[in-house]
Amino acid sequence: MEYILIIISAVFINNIVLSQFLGICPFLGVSNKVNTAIGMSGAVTFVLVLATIVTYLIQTYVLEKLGIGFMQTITFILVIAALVQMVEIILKKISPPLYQALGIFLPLITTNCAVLGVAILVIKKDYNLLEGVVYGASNAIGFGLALIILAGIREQLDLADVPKGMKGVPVSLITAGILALAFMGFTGIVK
Amino acid sequence: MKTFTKGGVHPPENKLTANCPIEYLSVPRSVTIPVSQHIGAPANVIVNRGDSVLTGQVIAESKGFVSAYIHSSVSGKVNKIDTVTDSTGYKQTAVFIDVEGDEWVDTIDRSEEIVTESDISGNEIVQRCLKSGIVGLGGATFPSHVKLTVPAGKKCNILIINGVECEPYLTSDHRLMLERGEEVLMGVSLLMKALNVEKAVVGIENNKKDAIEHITKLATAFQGISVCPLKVKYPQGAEKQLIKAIINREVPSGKLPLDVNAVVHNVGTCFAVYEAVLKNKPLFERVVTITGHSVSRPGNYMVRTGTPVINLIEAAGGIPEDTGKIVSGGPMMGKAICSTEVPIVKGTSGIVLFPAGSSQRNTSQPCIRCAKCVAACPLGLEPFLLMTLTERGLFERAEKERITDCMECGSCSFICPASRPLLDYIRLGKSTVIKMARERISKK
Amino acid sequence: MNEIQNLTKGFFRENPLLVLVLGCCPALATTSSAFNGLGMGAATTFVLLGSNVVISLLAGIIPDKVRIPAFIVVIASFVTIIDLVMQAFSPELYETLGIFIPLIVVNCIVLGRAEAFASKNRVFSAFIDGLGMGLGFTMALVILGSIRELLGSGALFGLKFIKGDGILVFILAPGAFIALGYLIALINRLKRT
Amino acid sequence: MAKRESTLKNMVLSLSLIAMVASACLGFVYSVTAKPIEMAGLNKKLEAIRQVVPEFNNDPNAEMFRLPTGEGDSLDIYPAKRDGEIIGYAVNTYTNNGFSGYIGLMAGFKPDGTIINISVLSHKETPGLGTKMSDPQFSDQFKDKNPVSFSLKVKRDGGPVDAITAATISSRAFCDAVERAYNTLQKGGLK
Amino acid sequence: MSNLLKVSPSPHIHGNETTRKLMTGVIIALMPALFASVFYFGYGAVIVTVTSVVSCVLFEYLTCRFILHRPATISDGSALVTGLLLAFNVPSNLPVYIIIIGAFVSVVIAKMTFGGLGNNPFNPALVGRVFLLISFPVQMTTWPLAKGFATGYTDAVTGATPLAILKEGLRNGEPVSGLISQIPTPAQMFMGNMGGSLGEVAAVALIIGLIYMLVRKIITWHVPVSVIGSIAIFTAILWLADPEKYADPLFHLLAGGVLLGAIFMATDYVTSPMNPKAMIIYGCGIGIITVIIRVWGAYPEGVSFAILIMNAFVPLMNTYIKPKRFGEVIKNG
Ligand SMILES: Cc1cc2nc3c(=O)[nH]c(=O)nc-3n(C[C@H](O)[C@H](O)[C@H](O)COP(=O)(O)O)c2cc1C
Ligand SMILES: Cc1cc2nc3c(=O)[nH]c(=O)nc-3n(C[C@H](O)[C@H](O)[C@H](O)COP(=O)(O)O)c2cc1C
Ligand SMILES: Cc1cc2nc3c(=O)[nH]c(=O)nc-3n(C[C@H](O)[C@H](O)[C@H](O)COP(=O)(O)O)c2cc1C
Ligand SMILES: Cc1cc2nc3c(=O)[nH]c(=O)nc-3n(C[C@H](O)[C@H](O)[C@H](O)CO)c2cc1C
Ligand code: SF4
Ligand code: SF4
Ligand code: SF4
Ligand code: SF4
Ligand code: FES
Repeated sequence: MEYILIIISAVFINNIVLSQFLGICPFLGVSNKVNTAIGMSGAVTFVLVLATIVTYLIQTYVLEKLGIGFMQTITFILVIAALVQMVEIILKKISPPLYQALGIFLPLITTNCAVLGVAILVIKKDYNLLEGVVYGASNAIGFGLALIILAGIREQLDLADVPKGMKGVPVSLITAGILALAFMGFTGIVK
Repeated sequence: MKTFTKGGVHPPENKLTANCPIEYLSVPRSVTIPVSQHIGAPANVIVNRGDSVLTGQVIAESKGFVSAYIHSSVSGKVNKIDTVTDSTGYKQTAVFIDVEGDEWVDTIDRSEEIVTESDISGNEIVQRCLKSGIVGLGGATFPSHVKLTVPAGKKCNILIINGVECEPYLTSDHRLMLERGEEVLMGVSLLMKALNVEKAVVGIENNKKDAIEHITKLATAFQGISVCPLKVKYPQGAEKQLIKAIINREVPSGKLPLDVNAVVHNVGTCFAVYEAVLKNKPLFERVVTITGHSVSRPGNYMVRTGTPVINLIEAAGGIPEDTGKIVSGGPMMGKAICSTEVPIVKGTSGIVLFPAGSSQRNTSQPCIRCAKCVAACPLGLEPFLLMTLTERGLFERAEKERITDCMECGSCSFICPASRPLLDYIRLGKSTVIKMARERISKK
Repeated sequence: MNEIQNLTKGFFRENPLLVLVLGCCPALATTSSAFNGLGMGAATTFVLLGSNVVISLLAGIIPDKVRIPAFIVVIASFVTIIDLVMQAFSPELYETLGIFIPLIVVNCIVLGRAEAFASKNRVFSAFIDGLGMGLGFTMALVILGSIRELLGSGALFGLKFIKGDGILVFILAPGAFIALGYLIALINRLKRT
Repeated sequence: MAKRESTLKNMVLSLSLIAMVASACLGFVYSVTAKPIEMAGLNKKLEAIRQVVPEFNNDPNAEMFRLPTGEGDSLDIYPAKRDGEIIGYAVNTYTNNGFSGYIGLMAGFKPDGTIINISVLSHKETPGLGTKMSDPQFSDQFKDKNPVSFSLKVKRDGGPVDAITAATISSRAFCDAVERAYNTLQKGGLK
Repeated sequence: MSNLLKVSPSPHIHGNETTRKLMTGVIIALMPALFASVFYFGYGAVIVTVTSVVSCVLFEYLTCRFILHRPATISDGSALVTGLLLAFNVPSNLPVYIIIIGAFVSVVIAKMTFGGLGNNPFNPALVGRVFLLISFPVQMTTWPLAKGFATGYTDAVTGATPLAILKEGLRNGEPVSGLISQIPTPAQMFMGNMGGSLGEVAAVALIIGLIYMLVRKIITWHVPVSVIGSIAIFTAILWLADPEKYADPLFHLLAGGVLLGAIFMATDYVTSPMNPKAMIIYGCGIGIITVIIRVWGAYPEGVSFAILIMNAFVPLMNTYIKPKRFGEVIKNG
């Protein structure tokens, strides 16, 4: 039950993009086409789950053991960067089709604050490893949900008559705003 | 009552001439006979300037399998062989003949008597259709002998006769069924024989109750022919919709009726087949409806092909003052013609005159996504999307959305509350997509 | 390049947030008031300045292949410094800015300037560039924060102008998106004329 | 500017050098800020205590003790003394019944149980609604009231407290937290 | 003569429907509910409706004229419909300045920003309403008592909506049976004698509107039926499982904005799917989300949110759920 609450909360109520403001750049940048949005969501899910596991282990077994919690930022970002590199290399080797699908998104993910943000939040929220993984995965799903919805809307807007100055980023932001407004309806389902 | 399930619209019927018996239009002083009155290769002219011709004489020969013979509809002298702008607006070759008397080729049986017996073979029937220049009179003018030649491996087990006449205003098929019912049914039995089928069904919309009654009565005398009354809905006359309505089979996208073991022929075609096979008369005249709200004497006329439209209009009382648009064919699928001199051809089922007031289209407004066009499209397409994709030049997507399925019935444009020119754009997109597909194939 | 232009480009022509649309996450998350925006802007400017200077100095000795990891280490160090300093001396602001302080490390503005400018220019230019970009970003955050604070609670830098509440949405998530959307649209329009 | 050649040796060398210098710097900054950071946390608590009890001259933080609530947990009590004499208790109390769950308060009581003042430590209530519990307009209602005669209930539930408009739930939770503090003090037998 | 002939492609006739006629149809369909609300809430209803309609139309005009520099599009009547529906979704004692803000959000932010009629992904009136609900929670949830013209515009006497009574009661641990006495009877709710937004109260008037729109073929049955049906089924399951914790389906259908939403708001052409299959999925989505919010969420009412959330999925549905094509060949059976 606890896990279900974590999932619902992360996907709908405290959606990582629409309410926590993490991962806005890929949200705006990779939402032109539904297909790319789906690819990106897959890549983010993959990296996010891996990153939460690794950073969790590093935090508990290295940083805390050595009492150097202040090195969190610097170690996490390096670990994530290395991880993404590694995933890229491994994927290329063992599953070329998956690499074809996710490959182009991987470099984008290093500088995606969603990954680092979630890694830090898992520590802040005092989750255990399993909870952390569930939290990471559901945030990735929440990210994917928001991204794919926006991509759908933007594909439709491409065929619409959006005023010149509003095209692109502005209209995407306003769509996101209204989406955030709509998602506020889920307030209170999980305390 | 049966009808097709998907889409369709119900425009006001306006069958003003439903009670006007067919009259013979007097032979004009000169005729212009285009060599391409059918789908397929244009016929090959075999007469020369100055030649004398008889009514019913071959003046152009079929060139290839999908093509048709053309016969002179009058007797007289060939004045010239030149280009003419036909009702579709394209220029094509035509034979211009100055009329002298009305002398028919003597093999034609001109008696009034109805021939009800024949022992002619199926093959012979197809040959006669070919030689007599029979093409589909339902609008598409597809050479009938082609449709009667069932390719190896395919089978036809039902013949469907199209007496639907779903276009508003037009009544030529209606009158033909009422006045020449027996001949039509004879034609049907000939086609059954040619196709070697046991069963034929005549589909007639319920706004022609008299025709339903009449044909039903007559059909009792014929083996295997029945009548199927249909709910009034446009475009029920389109063959895929008619097949769906009558025998509930769906012709797959890009396939022919034969793929569901059916063949469709129009009642006018049946009449022409009758005359060709049993009276030896080639196809050089047909019933044409002339109508419009301000036309003083609308009616149905038997018209020789090549007759200028103006002659028909004159017979109906001349061009009304307020005329703004003249349409060859019905208001849903017909072509607006730019000159009253264009000749009436095998495919001309009617001439409709619209007053200036109603000839103007409403200005196009933004699409409100009401989905009425989607609901109206009998083929389950999304006209609003096809139009937008064409507008933005996204032809690959248009192809994926099956723009080439569109049969140009016009239901979408008719229904759109924002008066968007949906079909205009779809036509454009369709032709571009077809061109692209051709290039793809030729590249391979 | 002219150093004055170098300084001012970040304000309008190449404003990192409003024109290049970088650093959206902190811009949306930390601008519920003008003051918070200012705090975030200052922290980012500090990191930008520090990393630009150090990276410009180190550029000559870092091998090309490990360039990015090296930059990240430098940036992350500055981020950690500002993180600790704020925690020590401005705990309240630190609390409201939350995880967006450590997240400066992934802010594309910082890495972007390091890669595109600092590593290729002299220290002084890099310093000016960092200052300009940082102040431009700060300005954008303050503008966005002011709009949201003014509309959302009828106040500016905590100074109340109206009795009661404003239009609450503006201090919540949806208002952040909407306000930034129109701000960027406005800049687009100004750019065109 | 000339790029240095990327041999393995100088790559490893330069990276470790940078990392070492960075760690050293961070270690230094950490050692400098560690004290102020701790103080900052403490100051916040002291500030809250100062707000809810009269001026004192002891160190309430050092003299902090815990009392059980009777619900399986305990509250932190900070005694405020002037010249060795108890002039009040600041109780770090909480409730989980807020609109969004947890609300933490610091409630100050006179030794006879009369409420002196209350300040809000942490909460996640809705801006504009629940947040109004920090406004003096609401919390001043409790000043100088003794729960013996002043039942800690909102008007809707038959008590004397004027709830915040459209935020009865937060108001109710606020009362609940104060009541928990009061009861705990009473049970602890403090005078 | 012949050169005066108009040559245009087929079809040469056009059905009689126009955008303006459709919008007028919706306005006519809304009239019974408007009369009912004036009957129950008096002058307040009139003031709110007039303010909302006038400001919606005005904002659309001003945006077209001065910002977008396009011809004004107010004559199509869609701004009027938005104005009416915005008014229908707020309490009848809402201060004028709040209504004007709502109209601005509806028309300028939710509609014109995306290019005006036909382009907006979200229902404008609902964006306005939810924006107000979150920005002005106090004013937006203070309902006047339904006392006809005895209800003053700024009447201080307020009554809760049946849904709010239920939510508050359940939150305090009371069983449904204990709350029944505070809730109007189904017959009262059907006729509209309860607290609520000005247009949502009279079920009977809304149903008359529905019938009119169905007969005039302005809308099809798919959306209203699937919204109402899915709410009825979902709440019936909950109710059968525990009638003391969950209210009965009839209550859920009559209380609050289900009918207004299902009939007038979920059916908005622009923001709903464009083929029957997708419409039904969309309708069921709205129904299910509505019940989830009502039963488990913080808000007593969830219809507006549910419609907006499903609006967000409409483009995806339009892309991935296609109408059944004629003669579709099913690959390999
Ligand atoms: C390219 C083409 C090939 C056709 N081939 C055949 C055929 O082999 N057999 C047949 O019975 N009909 C054939 N048809 C005729 C169609 O089935 C149909 O009767 C004709 O196109 C007129 O239909 P319509 O008026 O509904 O458009 C063909 C039509 C076209 C356009
Ligand atoms: C939209 C549309 C409407 C049609 N309506 C009729 C009609 O009312 N009557 C008819 O005989 N043919 C109609 N046709 C033509 C038929 O599809 C078909 O070509 C014809 O019945 C075949 O017979 P034929 O080859 O003897 O002409 C229509 C075609 C289309 C595309
Ligand atoms: C989005 C939202 C946020 C809310 N936030 C709070 C809150 O923080 N505190 C609170 O007591 N009530 C809050 N409420 C209101 C409660 O749901 C409930 O309606 C209210 O407390 C009932 O009490 P009233 O009688 O004071 O209106 C909120 C409601 C909504 C819709
Ligand atoms: C059946 C129907 C329902 C409508 N419902 C709404 C509505 O709920 N909200 C609204 O703002 N406009 C509504 N409109 C008006 C118009 O379609 C709407 O403003 C568009 O979304 C504007 O692009 C409706 C129109 C029709 C025809
Ligand atoms: S014209 Fe084409 S798209 Fe339009 S309704 Fe007919 S078949 Fe469908
Ligand atoms: S492609 Fe065009 S011209 Fe050819 S059959 Fe189809 S509709 Fe007729
Ligand atoms: S009928 Fe017209 S307005 Fe309606 S969806 Fe189709 S194109 Fe758009
Ligand atoms: S770092 Fe990248 S993801 Fe973060 S704000 Fe900058 S552009 Fe966006
Ligand atoms: S700042 Fe870009 S993803 Fe967060």
